[in-house]
Amino acid sequence: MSERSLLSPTGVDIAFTLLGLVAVAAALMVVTTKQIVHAALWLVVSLGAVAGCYLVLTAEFVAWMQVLIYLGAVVVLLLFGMMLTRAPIGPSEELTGANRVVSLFAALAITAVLGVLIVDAFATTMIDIDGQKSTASVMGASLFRYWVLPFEALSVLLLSALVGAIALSQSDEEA
Amino acid sequence: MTSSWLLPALLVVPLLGALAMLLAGRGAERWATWFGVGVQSAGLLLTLLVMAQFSQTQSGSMQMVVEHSWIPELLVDFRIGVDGISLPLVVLTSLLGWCAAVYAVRRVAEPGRARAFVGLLLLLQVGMLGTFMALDLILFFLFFEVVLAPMWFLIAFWGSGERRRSANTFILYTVLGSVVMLLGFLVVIVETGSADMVALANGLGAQMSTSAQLTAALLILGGLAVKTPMWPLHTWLPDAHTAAPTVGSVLLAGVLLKMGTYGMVRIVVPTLPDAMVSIAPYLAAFAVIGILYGALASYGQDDLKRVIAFSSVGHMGFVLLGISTLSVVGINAALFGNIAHGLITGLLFFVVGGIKQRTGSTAFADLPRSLYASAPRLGFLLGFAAVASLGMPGLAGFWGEFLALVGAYHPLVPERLFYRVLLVLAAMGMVLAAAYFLKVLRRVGQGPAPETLLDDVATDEWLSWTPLVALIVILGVAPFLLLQVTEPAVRVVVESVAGALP
Amino acid sequence: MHLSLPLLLSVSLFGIGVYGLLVRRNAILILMSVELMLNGVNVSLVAFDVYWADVLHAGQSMVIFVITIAAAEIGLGLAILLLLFRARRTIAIDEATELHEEAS
Amino acid sequence: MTAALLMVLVPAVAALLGLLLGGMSRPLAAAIAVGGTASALGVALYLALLEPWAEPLIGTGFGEGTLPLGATVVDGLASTVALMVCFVSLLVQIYSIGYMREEPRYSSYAAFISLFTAAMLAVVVAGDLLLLVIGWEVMGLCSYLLIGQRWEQEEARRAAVKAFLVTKIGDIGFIIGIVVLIGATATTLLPDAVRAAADDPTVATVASGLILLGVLGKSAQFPLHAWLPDAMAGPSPVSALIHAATMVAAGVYVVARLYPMYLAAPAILTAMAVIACVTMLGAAVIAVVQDDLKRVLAWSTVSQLAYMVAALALGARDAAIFHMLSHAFSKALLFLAAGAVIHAVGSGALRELGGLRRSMPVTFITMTIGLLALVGVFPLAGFFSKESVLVAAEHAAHGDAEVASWVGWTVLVVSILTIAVTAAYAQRLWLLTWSGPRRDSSSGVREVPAVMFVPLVVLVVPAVVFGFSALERAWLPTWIQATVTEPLGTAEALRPEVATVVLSVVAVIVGAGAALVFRHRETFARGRAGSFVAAGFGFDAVYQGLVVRPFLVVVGWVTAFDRSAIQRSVSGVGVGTLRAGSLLQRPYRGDVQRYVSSAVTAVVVAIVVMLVAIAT
Repeated sequence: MSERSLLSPTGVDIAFTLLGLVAVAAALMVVTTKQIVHAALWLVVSLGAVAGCYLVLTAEFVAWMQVLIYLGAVVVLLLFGMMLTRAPIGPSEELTGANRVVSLFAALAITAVLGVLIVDAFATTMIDIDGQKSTASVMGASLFRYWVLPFEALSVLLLSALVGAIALSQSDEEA
Repeated sequence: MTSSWLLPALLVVPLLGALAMLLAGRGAERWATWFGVGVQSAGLLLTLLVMAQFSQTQSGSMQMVVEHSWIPELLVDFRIGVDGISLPLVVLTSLLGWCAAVYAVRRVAEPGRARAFVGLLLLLQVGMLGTFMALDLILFFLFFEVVLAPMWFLIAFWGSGERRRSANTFILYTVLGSVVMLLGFLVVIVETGSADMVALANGLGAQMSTSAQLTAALLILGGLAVKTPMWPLHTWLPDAHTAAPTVGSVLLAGVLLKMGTYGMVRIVVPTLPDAMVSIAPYLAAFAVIGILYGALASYGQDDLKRVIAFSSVGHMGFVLLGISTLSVVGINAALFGNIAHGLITGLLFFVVGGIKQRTGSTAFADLPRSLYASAPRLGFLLGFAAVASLGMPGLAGFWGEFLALVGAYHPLVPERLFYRVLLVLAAMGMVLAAAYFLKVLRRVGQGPAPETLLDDVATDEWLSWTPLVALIVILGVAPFLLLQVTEPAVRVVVESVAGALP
Repeated sequence: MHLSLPLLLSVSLFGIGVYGLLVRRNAILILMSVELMLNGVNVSLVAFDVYWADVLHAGQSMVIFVITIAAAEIGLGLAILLLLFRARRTIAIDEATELHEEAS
Repeated sequence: MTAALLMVLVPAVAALLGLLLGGMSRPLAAAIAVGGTASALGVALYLALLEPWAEPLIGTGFGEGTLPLGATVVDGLASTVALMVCFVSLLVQIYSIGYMREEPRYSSYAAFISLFTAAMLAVVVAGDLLLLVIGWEVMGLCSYLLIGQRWEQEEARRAAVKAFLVTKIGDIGFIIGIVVLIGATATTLLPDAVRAAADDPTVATVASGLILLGVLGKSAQFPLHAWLPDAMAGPSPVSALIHAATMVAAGVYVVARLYPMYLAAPAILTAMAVIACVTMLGAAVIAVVQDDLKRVLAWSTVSQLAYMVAALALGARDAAIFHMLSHAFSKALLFLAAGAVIHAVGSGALRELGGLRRSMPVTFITMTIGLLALVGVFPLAGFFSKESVLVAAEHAAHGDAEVASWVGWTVLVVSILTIAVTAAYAQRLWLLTWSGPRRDSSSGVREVPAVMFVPLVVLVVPAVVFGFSALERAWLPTWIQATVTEPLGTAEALRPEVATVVLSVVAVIVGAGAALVFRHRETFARGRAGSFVAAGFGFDAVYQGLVVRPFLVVVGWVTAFDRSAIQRSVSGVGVGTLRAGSLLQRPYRGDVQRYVSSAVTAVVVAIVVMLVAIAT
């Protein structure tokens, strides 16, 4: 693995950067848009771009999971939530609170600190992605060989979350 | 060691009992108190086994030590054991716990809920026993704290009068004390790099610089003095006693107060000898003020429980005086006084609880004047306990006080003349104690015969009180039975101090 | 490929998520912001996994778990929001302040 | 287990049994009480037969190495006094069966008397200072219990508490004295401690002075005498026991027991003599104006005890013990007889008595003998014992004692004056009770039953013949002069001397004559002066002002202080905590997002700080 500077990109780098820019831009739209439904749609774009990033990083299985669960399930769920809570259609000024300056400052500060840290630490580190491929079979083998116990625990967690969600959303008359 | 399972079992049995009460269903309400008696009987049996296994000739060293590494990163180990200083207190705790359980069978205070009541008592038992057996500073602190929560619940839910306020005062005050004590422990641990109480007592603590010792000693003593309670940190005690249910008062006075003075003898005196030598005269002065103040304040109270609470301040003053002499006689006196006070005040609170159950109050104004006539046996027991408490020779209460005076005649610290002045003042406290107890007996016991009789002492009350009465008499006529156990251990403690003397 | 690229993406997503979390009033938007933060972390997990060429695929497995837990979280979160909405006809986060005790 | 310890334990166990089982039936309680005391008397006789005056019997204690307890010493002195204690106690127990026939709480009463006896015996045979303290204090407790036997009456309640507290005040000194003795001599064994203390004048003075305080309390000497007259509120047999066999004798006995130490402290002896003179004459004068049969006798006890204390102060221990024994017999006799009168008439007020001679012949004769013995008329025991004290005073006046000769002269003069006053109050008492017209209240009075008058008759015997035991063959001096603490010397007979005999006979005639002459004059306390004297020279008021009221004031202060100042500091802790809490609570107004902002900022700051720390 030869060392190269940041300013000598390869094709993979360019692909990743483009996808990443899409993800970041879409994410920015998510947190700034004045239409709540748009936010959900921008979220789809952002998360989809991230899934593309995963693909570039050879994490095939994770990418498909991302698409399936986030784009397929979570966003739909969020849209349902908006519908059920009578989210306003069209632009609304009330989506954003009053502490914009404080929030911006905190967010920038943490981004800056972490960013500086990463650039300082990994500016010249390269990933060798050749020959790696985390397909479903590879991940499946890994999950069920080494991570089976947390996996099972997670299934219990999901079940209890399911039960809890049902219990919570029952209407008052039955309780 | 063959009997290494005994001490852990002593802790585990009540702990499991408490857990069982936590998990038990509503149906357990009926047999919960009997279950409590069973568990406490098992505990008492185990304690007797410990006594049988205990080698009296080597009571100066720790026996039946059980040791496990626990949190090595924080220098905390699980280490328990007993020696001549802690064994009598362990026995006292088991005995009083048993008595309380027997008493509770038919007399759970309002509002009932026997499961929770028994569970809390058992949890309390774990904390108290653990405190007396712990050989690690942090472990000691943990058990010390475990006691607080059940006691808070007992006072706040089963108490009477201003129970919430009293319970909160109790918890605030004692937690504040414990925090200060923990700081002191941390100073010791950081300075010496060890939390092992035995190693610290055997010279490791004495290696600390004098200023570090002083800091640690003041912090630890401050925390323990709240619990003892030493004047002027005693103010939580009367309120807590007045509000607490009977068994709560019994255990509070009988065992909890001893944790403070035990901590002084076990930790402060041998671990921080240099500091102790400089602090001792002040401690003695506070002790004697406590003796006189407790007696005078007792006389001025208008509630039986408050009278006894203030008498505890006075009695614990004698214990503190004994400790502050740093002499063999004095510390023996303190340990003896601990046990005697536990038995006598335990009995007093039982009897007063009996009176309260029958008349509904402990305030003089609400009590009928003639207990001797309306319930002769109960009156006799009240008189007996009061007489024992005022320090009648021939009963257990006297020896602790008398030996403390003898110790004060020959303290190990240089300020002899000062101690002799204190000796005279403390002896005056004994007369004042007589004054207020006679006032109580005259006010409560002796009066024209009433129209209605009260129920006299019932069988279950006899069962739960008789061991205390018997032990008060036995220790009164044969004090050496207890002193033989404590003496060698006290010698070890005092030797560690003797090296620190100028 | 540079390691710092995915990491910078990760940090950016995380920071944007934090901003959304702090500034949005609508609870559903806050949930979305949380998802952004989680994705930021996920990206760095995958990146490091690939960087180490981990045999156990610990990073990617962890991402799977995070995604699962996020799904569960969304489910529960929305259930709670629904309850809140039923009770107060609004899900504006700065109006749910019952647990704040009046200064005494 | 030595026989001496057995002698103590038998009545103690009888007391325990009496408390446990006595409630079942009255005969059982009586049997236990009488049986216990009789057994103790048996053991005492057995001990006396071992001739302890030749070779003291020493019993070691239990609990070697820590706090040995239970060591006993039986020498001639202890053996003799133990015999007297058991004898009088037994008679009191028997008498009580009749006297307390109507008493609902007889079983506990009899048990307490047994305990009282046991405690006194513990003091008598104590071979270590701790056993001495136990016996000493338990006696105080028993006196409290028995004086308060009729606690339904306010008078009894007050008297009981007073007796306990006044003696307890003296006991502060006693306890500190014992502590000093133990501390200074490093032993708890009585003979060793006394010998060691006698070699060190400082320790001897301090310890004997402190212990003297306790003695003044127990033996009712000025200024701790005030409890004894009030103790009349107890039943008469109890008074007999307290005034003769137990309580008051204990004080004198303890000084005798620790005598070498006292001899090493002349200052204390002088103080004792002065106290004795004040008490002797003062109490006798008070006795003259009392209007209650038992109160007269009570003040007389105070006065007579002063004789013993005086004798001790003058170095005449044998005379003191002699007088203590002879006084015990006569005073027990007098109190039991007074009890018989009260039992028969129903009152002890002298105004309501009179002319009882015919209706109560046995009581009349025995009480007359008792009074004669008290006054000291030849050949009754009181004559010889009182003369022995006078002889000791005369010797001291000639400089044959540890104290200065003026002390001897003072004691001699005051003693003879007191004899005259004693004769006067005895004569007055006799006249008011037995002669003169019958009062209404005493019509239909009959002699008491046999169980009560037999003890009286039995007590007459020693009251009459005991005096001769100290004469030619010197039995008594031989018995009592040999103790473990002193080397065996030759016993001298306690023989009267002509000069003192003449003086005391004259004093008796003057006193009795004066009482006869003024017998028609109203002698009950009249006017301010009279009631002042009758109330013990107003001493109770002094106590009230100097001790009780200041005590109550201080109690008030402390109680108020505890309620306010400290209480406020405690609630201060609570309020302070809440204030600090609300201050910290201020930024937290329920805006979750602001919380998160601060959390994020804090994290950033923490990271920066850490980075800087690592970098530098």
